[in-house]
This record gives sequence, structure tokens and C-alpha cells, in this order.
Amino acid sequence: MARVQLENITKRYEDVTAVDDVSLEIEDGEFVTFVGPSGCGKSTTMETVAGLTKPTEGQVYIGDDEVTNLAPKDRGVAMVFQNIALFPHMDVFENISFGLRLRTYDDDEIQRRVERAADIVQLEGMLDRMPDEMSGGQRQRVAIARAIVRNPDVFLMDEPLANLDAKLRVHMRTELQRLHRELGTTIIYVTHDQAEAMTMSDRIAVLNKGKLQQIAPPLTCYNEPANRFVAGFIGSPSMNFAEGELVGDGLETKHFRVDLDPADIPGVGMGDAVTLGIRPEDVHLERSADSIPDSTGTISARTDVLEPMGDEVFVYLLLAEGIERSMEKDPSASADQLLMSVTPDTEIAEGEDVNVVLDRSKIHLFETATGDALRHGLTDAPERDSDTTRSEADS
Amino acid sequence: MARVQLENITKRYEDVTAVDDVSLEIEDGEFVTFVGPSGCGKSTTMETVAGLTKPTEGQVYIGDDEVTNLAPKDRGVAMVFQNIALFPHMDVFENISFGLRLRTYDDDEIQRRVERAADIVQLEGMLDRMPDEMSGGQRQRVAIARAIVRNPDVFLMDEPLANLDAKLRVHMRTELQRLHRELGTTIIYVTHDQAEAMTMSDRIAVLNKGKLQQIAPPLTCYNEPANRFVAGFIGSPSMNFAEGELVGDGLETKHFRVDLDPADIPGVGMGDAVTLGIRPEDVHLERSADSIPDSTGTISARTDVLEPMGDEVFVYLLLAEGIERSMEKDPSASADQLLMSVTPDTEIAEGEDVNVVLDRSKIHLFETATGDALRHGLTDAPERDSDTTRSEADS
Amino acid sequence: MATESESGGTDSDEGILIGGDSETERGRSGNAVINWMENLSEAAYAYLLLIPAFALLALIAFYPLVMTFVMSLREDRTRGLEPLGGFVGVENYVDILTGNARLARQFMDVTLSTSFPFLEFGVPLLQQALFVTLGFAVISVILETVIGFGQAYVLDQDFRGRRWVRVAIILPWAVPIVIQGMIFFLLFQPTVGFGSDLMQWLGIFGADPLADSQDSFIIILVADIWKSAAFMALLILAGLQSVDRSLYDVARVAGASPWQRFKTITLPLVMPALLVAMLFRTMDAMRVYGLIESTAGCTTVPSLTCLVVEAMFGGTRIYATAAAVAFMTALVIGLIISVYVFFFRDTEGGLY
Amino acid sequence: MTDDTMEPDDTVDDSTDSDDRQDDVPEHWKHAQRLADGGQPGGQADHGAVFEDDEDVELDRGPIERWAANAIKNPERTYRAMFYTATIFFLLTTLFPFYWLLMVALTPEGRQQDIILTPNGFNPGAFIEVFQVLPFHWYMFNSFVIATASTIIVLVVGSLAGYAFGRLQFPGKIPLMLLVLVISFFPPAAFFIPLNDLFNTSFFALEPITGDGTLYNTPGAMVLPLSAIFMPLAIFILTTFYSQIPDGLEDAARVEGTTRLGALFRVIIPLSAPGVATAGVLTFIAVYNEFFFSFLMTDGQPENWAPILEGILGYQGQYEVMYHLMAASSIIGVIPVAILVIVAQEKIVSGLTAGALKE
Amino acid sequence: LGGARDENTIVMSGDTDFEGAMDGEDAETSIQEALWDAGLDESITVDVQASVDDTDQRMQNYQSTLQAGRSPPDIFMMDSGWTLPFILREQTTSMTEVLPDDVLSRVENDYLEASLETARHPVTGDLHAIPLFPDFGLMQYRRDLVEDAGYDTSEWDTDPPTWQEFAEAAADARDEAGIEYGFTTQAAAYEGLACCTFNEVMTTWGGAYFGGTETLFEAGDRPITVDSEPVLESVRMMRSFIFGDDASDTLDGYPQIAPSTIVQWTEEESLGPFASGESVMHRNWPFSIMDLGAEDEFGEDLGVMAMPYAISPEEAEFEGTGGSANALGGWHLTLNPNTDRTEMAVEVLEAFTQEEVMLTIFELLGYIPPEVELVADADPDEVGPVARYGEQIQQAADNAIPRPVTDIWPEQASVIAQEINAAYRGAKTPEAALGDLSDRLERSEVDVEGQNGN
Ligand SMILES: Nc1ncnc2c1ncn2[C@@H]1O[C@H](COP(=O)(O)OP(=O)(O)OP(=O)(O)O)[C@@H](O)[C@H]1O
Ligand SMILES: Nc1ncnc2c1ncn2[C@@H]1O[C@H](COP(=O)(O)OP(=O)(O)OP(=O)(O)O)[C@@H](O)[C@H]1O
Ligand SMILES: [Mg+2]
Ligand SMILES: [Mg+2]
Repeated sequence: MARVQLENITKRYEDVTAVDDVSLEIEDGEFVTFVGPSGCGKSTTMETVAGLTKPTEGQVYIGDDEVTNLAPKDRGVAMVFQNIALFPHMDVFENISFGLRLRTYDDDEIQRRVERAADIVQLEGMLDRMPDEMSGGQRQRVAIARAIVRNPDVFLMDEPLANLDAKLRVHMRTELQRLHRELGTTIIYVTHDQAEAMTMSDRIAVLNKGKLQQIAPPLTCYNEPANRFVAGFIGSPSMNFAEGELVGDGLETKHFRVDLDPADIPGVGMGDAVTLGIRPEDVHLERSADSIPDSTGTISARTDVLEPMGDEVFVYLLLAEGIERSMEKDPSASADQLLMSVTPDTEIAEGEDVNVVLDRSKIHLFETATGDALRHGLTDAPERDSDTTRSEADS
Repeated sequence: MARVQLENITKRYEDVTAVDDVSLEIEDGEFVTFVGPSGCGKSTTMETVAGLTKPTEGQVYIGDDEVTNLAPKDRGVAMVFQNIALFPHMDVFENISFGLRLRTYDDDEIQRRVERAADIVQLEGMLDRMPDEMSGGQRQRVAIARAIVRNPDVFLMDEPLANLDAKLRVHMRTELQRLHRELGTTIIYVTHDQAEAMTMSDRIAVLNKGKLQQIAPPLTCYNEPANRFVAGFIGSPSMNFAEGELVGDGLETKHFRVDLDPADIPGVGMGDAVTLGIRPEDVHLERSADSIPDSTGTISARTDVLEPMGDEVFVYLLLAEGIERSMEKDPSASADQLLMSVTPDTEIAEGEDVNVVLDRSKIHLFETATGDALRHGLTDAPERDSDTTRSEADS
Repeated sequence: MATESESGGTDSDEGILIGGDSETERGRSGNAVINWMENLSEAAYAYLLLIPAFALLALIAFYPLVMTFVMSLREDRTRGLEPLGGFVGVENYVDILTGNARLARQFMDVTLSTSFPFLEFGVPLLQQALFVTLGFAVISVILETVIGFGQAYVLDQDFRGRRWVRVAIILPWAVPIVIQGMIFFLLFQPTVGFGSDLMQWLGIFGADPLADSQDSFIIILVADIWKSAAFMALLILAGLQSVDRSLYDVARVAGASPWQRFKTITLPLVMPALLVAMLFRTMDAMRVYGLIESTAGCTTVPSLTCLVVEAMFGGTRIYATAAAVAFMTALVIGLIISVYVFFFRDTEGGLY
Repeated sequence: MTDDTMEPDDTVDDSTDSDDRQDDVPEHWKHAQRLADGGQPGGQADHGAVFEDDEDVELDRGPIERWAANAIKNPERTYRAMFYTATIFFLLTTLFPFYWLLMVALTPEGRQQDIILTPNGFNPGAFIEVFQVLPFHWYMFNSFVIATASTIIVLVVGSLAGYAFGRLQFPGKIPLMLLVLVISFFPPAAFFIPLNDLFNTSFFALEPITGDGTLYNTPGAMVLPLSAIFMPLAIFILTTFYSQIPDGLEDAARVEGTTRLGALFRVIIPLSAPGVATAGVLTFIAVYNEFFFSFLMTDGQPENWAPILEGILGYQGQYEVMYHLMAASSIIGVIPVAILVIVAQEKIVSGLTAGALKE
Repeated sequence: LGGARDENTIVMSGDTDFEGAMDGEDAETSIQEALWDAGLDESITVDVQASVDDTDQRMQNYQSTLQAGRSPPDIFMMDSGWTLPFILREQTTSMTEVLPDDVLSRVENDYLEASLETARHPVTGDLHAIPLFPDFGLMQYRRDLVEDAGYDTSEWDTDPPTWQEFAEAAADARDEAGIEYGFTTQAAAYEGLACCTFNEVMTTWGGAYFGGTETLFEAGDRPITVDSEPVLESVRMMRSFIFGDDASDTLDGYPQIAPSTIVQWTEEESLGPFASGESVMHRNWPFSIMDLGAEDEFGEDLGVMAMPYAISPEEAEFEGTGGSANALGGWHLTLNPNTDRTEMAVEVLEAFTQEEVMLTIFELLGYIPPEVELVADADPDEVGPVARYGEQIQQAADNAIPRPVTDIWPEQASVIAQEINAAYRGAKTPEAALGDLSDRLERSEVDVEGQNGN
């Protein structure tokens, strides 16, 4: 029921700039997720919206009003805090109903709402527990209930599901989405869970070092990351990168080359340093690559570690012989490593020599110097700034 | 460097039994992960090992000694707490070096170790911050560093990575594994992250309502869950379940039937209620099912919601016509729903009528009444109690 | 209360999941005063909150102090209706410092000499108010801190019957000073109590402790510690209670012995409360009077406040001297407090 | 109490481990008893028992050494022993004077000689006489009202100031705090003369309330100065405790819809319950027993709000002191405070079971 | 809250006993009744308000009342020991001005002169207070024990013994009876030592603080004689009493009779052992006679006498000293200058000067009438044991020695008490203590010189 707009928000602590000139607009009823590395300023940005932190510079708008200096209570926001922040002197019921009791709701109404909220977070029968008698996840659910029991214009949720198990998380995810749909509330959400970010959000805002990197629908961030940072950050395991140089008719990296026409790539020219990015699932074994219409030339490698995940297996490929077996599983960290993901029934063993190919249509190119994306997919002409929404993006 | 053994541990609070007769043995140097729904007793069990909670009943052994009544400080354990619990009056350096300063290490040694630990958790340059000047993830990293800086026999880690982003989490995972390998320390770990549990653990202990459900290598839990609870809990999105009844030559569920010889299944007979379980990735579109050697008969369904996750797409299938579109995304919750996972390039749309098949080799059968597993895979003779280790389990 | 917001459009017939009402909370609510307060800057808000306290203090404390200060600059008049004569500047202060004030015991009686140790004391230290008071304050505060900490530590534990132990330990603080004085006066009154006999048997006391400065000093110390350790205990206990218990868990797992837990967690976290307790105990001890008056008497153990009270109410009306002694007392206390501020300036949460 | 809210090795009623202990204590006892009997194992069976006992190496140790060895092996027991010793020591030292006071009260008038552990005679009538000689209950009531009023003022006004000092940043904070502190540098007498003039000045505005327009002989004449004098302590205590409440909790309250003041009263004060209760109890007791102003700001008549001190001193004649009545009256006078402590102690001590300040 | 008081009530600030006697148990024998009988307008009631009885605290209380210019009380009951400072501070009303002449002259003529002297303005000589009752330090003793030890005490009633005789009797009686003490008195460092117990001893040795009795009430320009020989002798005697004559700075022939704890005793503590039969001799005020002389206590065995002495008046160096001397205490009534009921209050004061009233008070409270002769007239049945000792009281009144009360007496008194106490204890030699005392008194005298005639 309210649009949220941040205008050039900067927040500086003594020697840290927690948020650096962030501007963004969140539509009424939109579900936006903030993601970014630990310490990048997500919580601080949320606190600015809630009114708990006064930005050093910039304005905050909620609805049509500037609220930069409005008290939190008058902003119509509810928040789930990252540190949970239950009131230790109140039992679960009192914690959840705290906000309601501050307003003039009658007792029945309060009772009804609290019970409903407790139901959603599956805390029935625990309403008279004290916070210190609960497990970590239970406390977190109380914190969520405390926020959803109210009827705010804007929900701010800072890692609300961090302490919940996968199953409950899926349940809560659904419930939050249902709430979102039914109430039409604007939701700003912080999560470290890619699945959460991907499935729930209308748009994802990627932050790094206090700066906004990209704000776009999840699949856009996934398929067309604005820069190398976003490309590496979104997606788990993360994208493989290989730094290279544009040569006459292709890109030459340390271990392989990819054909392309430098002219297709605006803004760079021959000899420029360009980084290639490819997601693990777009690396294929040559022998099973027939389904890929357009693949690169063969890259030979030796498998290092196999990491079976149940529904898929991660294969760490070493691109050069003789190098010591690196245990670093972060593929972007080493130029000699390539991570591939295969289905569990693929026949592959550790230490096997294999040939792999990359799916050309899934190759991303970034300017090495700035990290900015140059091109996504080498097959067709690039289709940047796609606005495909979530439900259509997979076509 | 020490084996940990719990013998009939029970912990009761006034009206809650947090841990209920749990016995398990963790080998010296093993990495065991506790998983289970929120509030199932994971933290309490850890606290029992640490000595912070005296079990109501049962004994704890570390190494060869009974330590049930030993003070925590004498147990040689280090712990990362779920609630982080940094010392508010100490800066990061002091927090990390706390355990070292209690012993007689010289300053250089302390400095060296702290720097090493800070390095591992990527907190370089923050050593003089106070906890209240840090973000949630940074605090959690301090908590991890505080534990790993010591050289204990047993590490206890209660959701140490909950507040970290995916990338850092992968990094920390690697680091913890490296530590584990280098120091040979026994590690007990709690996590809600399936990927973490799957990739890091030697064995996973699944708890529910204070009771130990299964303790086995990750893939065993995944492929051969001991009961329906484990089957539903491990794996995300979780397994589809369909309740049915054994008939003459097969299993009849509400919407489909699967051929089998009831005689193959020990312990149950004709007419008994049996639940079928199948993971989303083992549901295939009939049109692309040629790669599956042994599939069930066709099941016709209509696609409901598509949930693209980047590297895969979840397809919610409705098995019966005319039922209202359920938004519950927990497939085990509705008998009329089936969740299928397909690759992103599969051509499928919402509301499309499709035919799917199940991979018979991946079908699990459970006794409906008790939830106990009856059989995993309908192709070969059941190979229960497999002891395949992680690196071989995917063959 | 909450105002009706522009309708959001989505809260349609689907029914709102949680609430039955579509009102939203955004927008200024509450009355004008509250809104005005909410939007004050932090500093302005702080000043606003300080107004009541400072208004009260200004009327009841600062105003009288200014008047008293002016008084101290004038001449004493023991006769006539008007208690004060003309302005004499700092003369009263000079008299006090040179041992020439019209007081039964002197503030201090020290002269400089040329031979070592370059100071000469006119009368024994225990007959000079400044040293009696300083000695009393230092010894009593140290002992009370230690004992109070011990008591608080005991009270912080969980044991059966702790409620009654708590009451018992706190009870001395609830005893009026006159009664406290009476108890110890009678205890050390040879014909009534056995305190003197005991102490003489122990070889600590002379024949007539209540007439002997040194013995009386000890009696007063004991009496004060008996009563005021509870004050320390209470405050420290509150500090202990506010420490997050999970920090102890962390420390225990990290291998801290009880003593190390105390040193590294309890003490630093209780330090702010402890400092407040010590600060105020010191100031109180520096102003000790009632206890002395009701046991050994101001003649035997003169304290700074004894001088003030005697000058003011001793029958001879020397208000200016009384005022000057009061300000000298404040000055001495101020100096001691600066020592605290200096030593504990880095302690977090201490003096800010 | 639940186990994880306390430290098992310091506590005494942890049933589980005390049970364990009972299992092995008797073994040691047998040793000790045998040794006390001359250390001679008395017979074959006993002999066997000694050898079965895996601690037989300790047979030749003295009891103290053995205790020390046990202490090292089982430090919990040492802590517990120390704990008990300390508790008993504190109880004895704090309670003995009260016991002695009771003995004084029970000793009939004029026979206060050589009271050691028993009274000289027995005269419980003193506790009734107290009320016959003076309307002591009236004095108590007055003190109670004055102390309650002062405590409320001090806590409310002090809370506002404590909040500002403890949780807000503003220029001039330290000078202002020192200014508050300065009040406590002065002996109360330093305030007296100007206040005496002030409270005896007739203010027109006060006439409808106090009759003659002065504050003298009204509770105000005590409540005001006493509030002011005990205010600095309260402000400092509250400042300390308020500053320790994690910001997160206040933030949560404000997002939930409290005003800044609302957060103070709904979250910060309840969470600082130990500190607030302590400040309250300290103020209450101090005012209840205050000597200087209570004595000089009324004419000593109970109907004119004379406080309990006047009552107690009323048993003191010019040349003779009714010690037994003073003792009895002070025991009676302490009772309300004791009750207050009992009531407040749950707040003081265990208002928040597991330590309030977790976020 | 405080309400307006009744129009016809005069509020007196007094002590608890006085408050009780004002209304009396039955209307017949109350002071109020006596006042009305003595001619006080029946519409005027007197309300005595007592708060604390401790003399110092009462002084503080009056001081702050008068400092603030407050009334009620309309009439104060002031200790003769500290009335003078109030007079000098103009915080009393001149009786000479407000009392009718006949009343005034009756007071001036009939009242005990020593008492009146402590009620007069030292400069103008005007009377500023009406004595309510005088008090005398009296030596009380166990006649039975002394007689048992072989001493004849019949003479003592009229002719007190010398200190030496007294001490020997005390020692012998003590040893004979096998009790703890021979003599108990007050020697703590408090006002009572300076004003009274030491003052008595010193005077009976022919010593004086300020060179005799002429200069008692005018500070400033007067000799300081505390370090003279008679004073030293008196200190030495007291030390003999405490430590026996073998100790240093003592007088030969004076045995040890008093416990050393007297140096921390005031009236209450010193009375205890005597009352419980543990002492032969005891110095105290007449109030104790009321209790101890009762039949169920010592009855006739209680002997009372004026102070023993060492030197006769003739031998004494300073005028007005020597011979038996009894410290003068007692209380006065003063009129609050701030009262708006002066006339009524004066009527009340007038009534107090009537003999019937004095006698009523004597009967009810044992307060000796300021016209001491009346004691002899009192009916022992009504008055109780005190009446038995009328003769001794009369004698004490004749030998009454007031303290040298001036505006600076309070501060001088505490200096005196300190030094004498120190000398008794042996913390200083008598010479040193009295030398220091002399210096300090000198200084305080100098301080007020400039203010004379103010
Ligand atoms: N002090 C206590 N008093 C009462 N019940 C408690 C207490 N502590 C924990 N419990 C209960 O014991 C159960 C187990 O708690 P525990 O903290 O072990 O759960 P957990 O598995 O760690 O859950 P989570 O994943 O949510 O952290 C929970 O139901 C919890 O509510
Ligand atoms: N009070 C403070 N003083 C100084 N620096 C601060 C303070 N609060 C936060 N910071 C810093 O500001 C940066 C942003 O913090 P913020 O809490 O917004 O991070 P975050 O994105 O929420 O991280 P996380 O995912 O770890 O919670 C961090 O580097 C943090 O250390
Ligand atoms: Mg954060
Ligand atoms: Mg937990």
C-alpha cells in the first residue's frame, strides 16, 4: 500500500561508509530482496527505511510523503530484525501483540490476530513461553509473527528465515508470499538464501560495499547480471570466470579460447582485457553435449573433487596439469579451475580426464577493468535490459 | 581428536522434552551434522556435549572419559553459539583471543593465531571494531573465529553460517573442511542449509521432536532415508509423497498406480497402507523420459505454478482436474499435487497438460502407519543399509 | 490514532489474512505534543528530558548552593539578628586552611617546616577533620566494595532460601543511622555491650574506645561497613543481574575458570554499576556525620561534615564559617572524584 | 528454575549433580570415620572394603590433604563449600547486630547492662509500649508517604534524565552530568539555610494547599529537598543501566509503534528492572531514614508529617534514653522496608531470569 | 496538610514530660489547670509540642525555627545553657519590656539569682527569659553502704565532706559491699563535662575558667585562668579517682574509685550502674532522685548531698569559687519575637510565675521551682522523694555555679570538653591540655571582641 523511494541515501559511520549513495524506487506492493555480501549495508539501508537510522545524506519517501525525519512509529512499517530482538521480559503472546497493544485494538481482536499469526509461523501452543525458553528458530518465528500480526504498509524483513530448517523455510516462504499477495504490502527483504531471493522477489537489489549494483527481476540478475560482481554473487555455486584478452577473432584466456567477433561487443576493442563468465550448469561434458545447439571448442581438463548434492553433482575441473590440487572450492578464485554441475546419474569419477565444452549461448563477457557486463550469450545479438517478469522468464 | 558418545541422553524442561533418549557415537575426527526442524533439540544436544546443560538422564563421553559432570572448560570443546553471544565489552581482537588469553600463550602466538583466524573468516582490518559496530554476518564470523582460534578436541558449531551470504558461506565451508582435515578435530555441526549438510558431513544425524531419526552418510540419508520423516526432511524441495494401498500386483494411490510385487516388500502384505515417495528430480516428462531405463506408467497432470530457480525450474503439477489451485508449495502436504524439477531449457508453460512418469529406481516406499521405510528403488532387489561413503555414493 | 490511508487497492474481498481492518498506521499519529517530541533532534530531545530534573535541582540544590557560597564570603556575626557581616572575601577559607577557624576541631592543622618531612601536624591526624575523613572514606569504601561484591555474588546465585538471605543482607541498609549509631554505641559501651571487652581481649582496643579517637575510628568504620556494604551489594547485584548469562556459557566453553570468568566478564560488565556505587559511597563517606554523632561524637572523631554541622548548629552562630567549610568539603570531594574520573575515564559506560 | 539459566557449578540446588555427589560422598565418609577411630581397619570385611575402594592410596593422608585432593578433583564442591562459608559469614555478620538489637529491646528499662547473647530479663512489652508512648505508627505512616512520594519523583524524573544521559548523544552531556554529581559533594547542611528560608516563605499560590502558604510542616518540605538530594544517585544508576540495553530492543519497540518515551517506559525501564528497582529501593530507604531535613523541616508533630526519625528520637530524653524503646521502634520501623525489599527483590534480583540484555 | 491553628491556643515547644503534664492524666492536676487557676484567661489553652528531648537537637530545631522567623511556637522552653546566644542574636523578646512591672519585680526578687543571670541580656541587663526550673548537680549516694563501711553520713546532708573524705568513703564502701564502682559521674567529651561536672569539680578546688564568677556572661575582655593551679589540681584529682594515686599526674591520698569508662559516659550511662546497685556514689541531676528515691528502689537509703569540696571559699584564689559548688542547669521560657500573639503569650508566661503553678510542676514533674524555697513547703506525699532532700537542694541552689554562657560558649564548651577529657584519659598531661585549652579559649575570646556592643 505504499511505494518506498530512497534518494541518494548515504550513511557514514566514523570510518565506514555503510551505505553509499543508494537510490532506488520500490513500487507499491512490490517484493524486493536485498542481497549482497555480509557487511554490504543491507541492514543499514533497511534501518533507514524504518527510521531507526537517520541517513547522513539523502531522503526517504514512503507513499507520497518524505519521511526522512518521521518517527518509526509513524511510518507504517513492521520489521523483522536480523538479531531477532525479542523483548526478553515478555512472553510470546506479549511479544507478538506488543504493537497491537500500543494501539486501540480490543482484546478479542488482539487474541484473534495473535493466534492467526502464531498459526502461520507454527508456534501454536507456545504463546506463554518466555523467549529464553525457546530454540533459535522458534524465537525467529516469534519475531516474524510480531511483524506480520500488524498490518503495515511496508514490511521490512532482515533475514527472517535464517534459523529455520529448509522445510519450515519453504512453508514460511509460501506464507509470506500469500501475505504479500493478500495484503498487497510492500515488502523489503534481506536474505542470504539464493532460493528465497529467486523465488519470492519481484526484483532483487544487489548491494556491494554500500553501493547498489543492480536492481532487477531475479532471472534478469541471473541471466543478465549487470557486472561481474552480480554475476559472481547470484547463483550458487557461483559462475566460473576466466580472464582473457580480445584477439582478432576471439577471446583468449589462459586455458582456452572462444571464437567471437570483437565488433559484436560494443565499447571494447582488440587487445582489451575481457573476462568470460560461465555458470557451472552451462559447462557440459563433451560426450553428452549433443543437446546444446551451439557450444565452444573442447576444453580438456581433469576432474578434481566431486561434490554430490543429491539432486546434482558438482565437479571441480583442473584446467592445467601439474598444478597442485587446490582445495579452494570457490571457482572464481582460481584461473585454473572450472566448476561444472552434472546430474547425479552422470558417469564420472575423480581424477578422470575429461573434455568439456561451454554453452555459447550462456557465456557472459565482462570488461575486466570495470567489471561491467559487455554481453550475455554469444549466440544471438545481445538482448540487454530484458524486462521479462518472473513467470515468463523461463521461456 | 576425541570421540564423542552420547548414551541415552534425555533433557526435560518443565513441560518440554527437548532431547529424548538420544544415543549416538561420533568417531574421532568425524564431521557430524545435526539437522532437524526448528526446536527439535539440536542446540540442546550440543549444549549437553559442551557441558552447558546437564542432561536429565544419560551420559556423555568424550574420548574415553565420562564427562557428564565435568565442567565445560575441562572438556576440550570449542563452540560457536547460535545466538552468537559476542562479548559486548571487547573488540574483535579481544573476542577472538578470549580463549587464548585464558591460557598461557605468549602475545606473539596469540597475535599470530588471531590474525590467521580473522583471515579465514575474512575479517582482516576489523580487529579493533566493537561488536555493536558490526553487521550481523560480521558478528557471526567473529564468533566462528573465536572458536577456531583455539585447538580443541571437539568443535561444536550451532548454525555458524546462518547469517552469511552464499559466497562467503562456500568459502567458510571450505575453510572449515580444511580445518577439519588439517587438525583432525571432531566436529559437530548444526545447520539448516541442506547444501552445507550434504557437502561437509561425514554423517548426518536427523532429529525430530528430540528423537534421533537416522544417523548416516549424507547420500544414504538422501537415497535411503530410514523413514518418511527423514525422506521428507532431507532434500529441497522435498520429496513427493502419495499414500496408497498395496493391491495384488502393485501400489494403488489416489491418482496413479505403480506395478510391483508385494512379495518383494518385507513386512507388509496385501491391503496394507503404504506411502510412495518420489523426489521432484525423479519425476520426468514422458516426452523426455527416454533416458530413464525403467519408468512407471504415464501419469497425466496439469502444470500449475512454474518456479524458475536459475539452474532448474520447479513445476507444480496438479494431479486431479477441478481441484482449486492450491498455493501450498509443500508438495507433501497435498495428495493432489506433484512437484517436478526440470532443467531451465525445458519447454513447459503454466497451465499446460502434460504426461509425466516416475523413475522406478528412485521410488521409495514407507509404511504409512509407522513411517518406516520399506524399500528404496523398485528396480533391483533392495540394497538397504548401504554403507557407501560420500565419494562413491553417486555411482 | 491511526489515520485512514489512501486505500491500497489490494485489500479487496479476498479478505485480509490477519487483520479485519484496512486501516494503516502510516502518517502522523498521536497528538501534536508527541509528534513535536518525536521530531526533535536527538540533542533537543535530550535537553527536553533533562528539564524536569534540572528544574528541580536548580530550585532545591543549585539556588541554595549559590546562596551558601555567597554566605561563605561574608563575616560571621554571633550576635544580633543578622547572622552575617560584611564581605571578607576568602578570609574564612584562609582561616580554615590555616587552622584558625573557630571550630572545636580543625579542618586541618598543618604547617610547613624546613626540616624533613617539611610538614608538621599541629595535632594528631585523627583530630584533623580532613585526614579523619579521607582515611575513613578510603578504608571504608575499599572494604565495603570487597564485602559488597562478596555479598552480591552470593545473592546472585540460585539457591533455596535465597530470598531470605537477600533480605537479611540488605537489611542493615534499612536501619536508620541513629539506630545504627545506637547499636554500635551500646555494643562498645563497656557496661552494656561486650564489644569493648572483646576487642580489648583481642588487644585491639584501649580501655575506653568511645573516648579514644583511634578506637572510635575503628568502631565507626565497622558500623559503616556493616550498614553500607549492603548498598554496594545491592548496586553490584543489579549489575550482575544485567549481565547476559549466555556470555558465561561462551566463557565456560572457552575454558575460563570461575575466577577468569569473574575477571574477564563479570568485572568489566559490572564495572559501570560498580563505579557508580563506589563513586557515591565515596561521596557519602566523605560526608559522614550522623554515625559519628550517634556513636563516638564529633569531638572524638571529627569529620568534615561534623565541622559544618557544628559551625551551623553548634549554638554559636558561625554560618559563614560553616558555609566555607561546606565548600571546602565539596572541593575535597571534587578532587577525589576527579581522581575517579581520571582513572576510570576509559572504562566503558563509566563516567561517559 | 531451569538448568541453563544458572551456572551449575556455582549453584546448590541442582538436583542432578547433588544426587551424583551423594553417591560418592559416603565412601569418603567411611574413610574419615575409620581414621577417626584410630585408622585401624576393624576386621576382614572392612579390609576388603578398603582395597575395593580405589581411593585407598589416600588412606595415609590427613583429612585436610584429602579434602584438598578432593577439592582439586572436584572443584565444584570447593566452590560450594566456599559459597556456603561466605553465605553463613555474611548472614552472621549482618544479622548479629539485629539480634543484639532485639535483645536490647527485650531487656526491661534501666537494666541495659552486660547484654551479650541473651536479654537481661524479658520484656516483650516494649513492642507495645512503643505505641503507647508515642503514636509511632503515625510517624511510620508519614515516613512511608514521604518516602513513596520522593521515590516516585526521583524515579520518574531520574528516568528521563537517565535516559537522556545513557542513551542519547548531545553536546554538553559530560558537563551536565558532572553538574548533577556536584550536588553530592556538599553536606546536606550546605543547602539548609537558604532552603529553610525558602520553605518558610509564604507563597500565595500555596495557600489553598498548605494553609499558611509555606511548605514547612508539609510533606513537600521534605519530599522536595530529599528528592533533589537523592536524585544524583538515581540518575547515575539509571544512566548506567539504561545505557546497557541493546539498541536493537529499543529499535524493535519503536518500529512496533511506540514513541521514544513509550520505548523508555515499555521496554527500557522493564528491561532495566534490576537497576530501576535498586535505585527505587535505595532512594526509598534513604528517604525513609533520612535524618537532616526530616528533622528540621517539620515541628516534630506527627500530624505535621514528622517522619519516623522524630518518633525514634522521641524515646530519647534529655538525660535518659529509653534504649529498649528505641530498639523496639527501630525494629518495627525496619519492617516496612524489609517488606519492600522482599517485594522488590524479585525485581531487583530475578526480574529477568536469564539476564535481560540478550537481543 | 497543615491547617490553621485554633485562635486561642498558645503553642509552647517543650519536652515530652512537660507535654504530658500540661494536659495531665486527670484535669485536676494538670499544668493547664494550674495556669487557669493562677489567673490565665480560661479561653486560652496552652499546647505543648514536644518532638525530641535531646538538648542539642532541640537547640538546632529552635535555631532553624527562629532563623526562618517562624511561629508557632509562641513560647520556647530553652536550656539555661544556651538561652544566652539566642538573646544575643535578638531571637527572644525582652521580658523587661513586655511583662507588667509587678510580675517583673516578683521574678527579679524571688527567683534564684543564678538562674536569672543566665536569662539576662549581658549588655542591657534586661530579662529575656523566665526561668521555668533550675537544676543542680547533686551527689547521690548509697547511705546504707557508706554507713556499713563505718562512716557517719548524718553531717553530709548539711555539710558535704571534702573530696578526700568522700573518696575514701566511696572506696571503703565499695570494697566492703563488694560492688563494682565507688563513684560514677559524667566525663565524656560533651557539653555536660564543660558546663557541669568539671565546672563543679574545678570550682570546689577554687578554680575558674575566666577568673571568677564576675565575668561569666561577657565574652571578650576577660582573663583566662584555666591553666591555673587549682584547675590543674582538680584535673589531677579526677585522674586519681580514675587511675588511683600511683598513676602519673595524680594527687596522693585520693584512691581510685571511678571506672575509666566515665570518660565516655554521659548521664544515661553513668546512672545505670548506680541504679542497679553497682556504685556507691553518683553525680547526677535531681531527676534521678524521683526514681531512685522511690520506696521500691533505694528509698531512704538514697543519700543526697551538695558537692564535696577541696578548698573553702576563703582559701580560694578566685572570687566566688571554693567550697561546695553545684552546676546550674535548668530551663527557661522565652517568647518568640515572631509571634503574633504576644499578649496572650505574655499572659501565659505571667501565670508561670505564680507559685501554685511552680508547685504543680514540681509535684507533677519534680522540676525544682525557680523559687527554690518552695521546695521546703512542698508536701512530700504529693511531690515524692525529692521533697525529702529540700535542704540539700536549697544548699545546692545557694552554691549554684552557672556555666559561663555567652554567644561563644557553645564553641568554647566543646573545646573545654575535649581538652579536659583528653587530660582525664591521659592522652595529654594536665598541663599540656590546660595550656592548649587556654590558648584556644584566648583565640575565641579575641574573635568576638570586635562584636561587643552589637
Ligand atoms: N530453557 C528452556 N525452557 C523450556 N523449554 C526450552 C528451554 N530451552 C529450550 N527449550 C525447548 O526445547 C526444545 C529444543 O530446543 P533447542 O534449542 O535444542 O532446539 P533447536 O533444535 O536448536 O532448534 P532451532 O533450530 O530452532 O535452534 C524447543 O522446543 C525449545 O522450545
Ligand atoms: N554502529 C556502527 N558503527 C560503525 N560501523 C558500523 C556500525 N553499524 C554497522 N557498521 C558497518 O556498516 C557496514 C554495513 O553494515 P550492515 O549491518 O548494514 O551490513 P549488512 O549488509 O546487513 O551485513 P550482514 O549481511 O552481515 O548483516 C558494515 O561494514 C558494518 O561493519
Ligand atoms: Mg545485516
Ligand atoms: Mg538451536
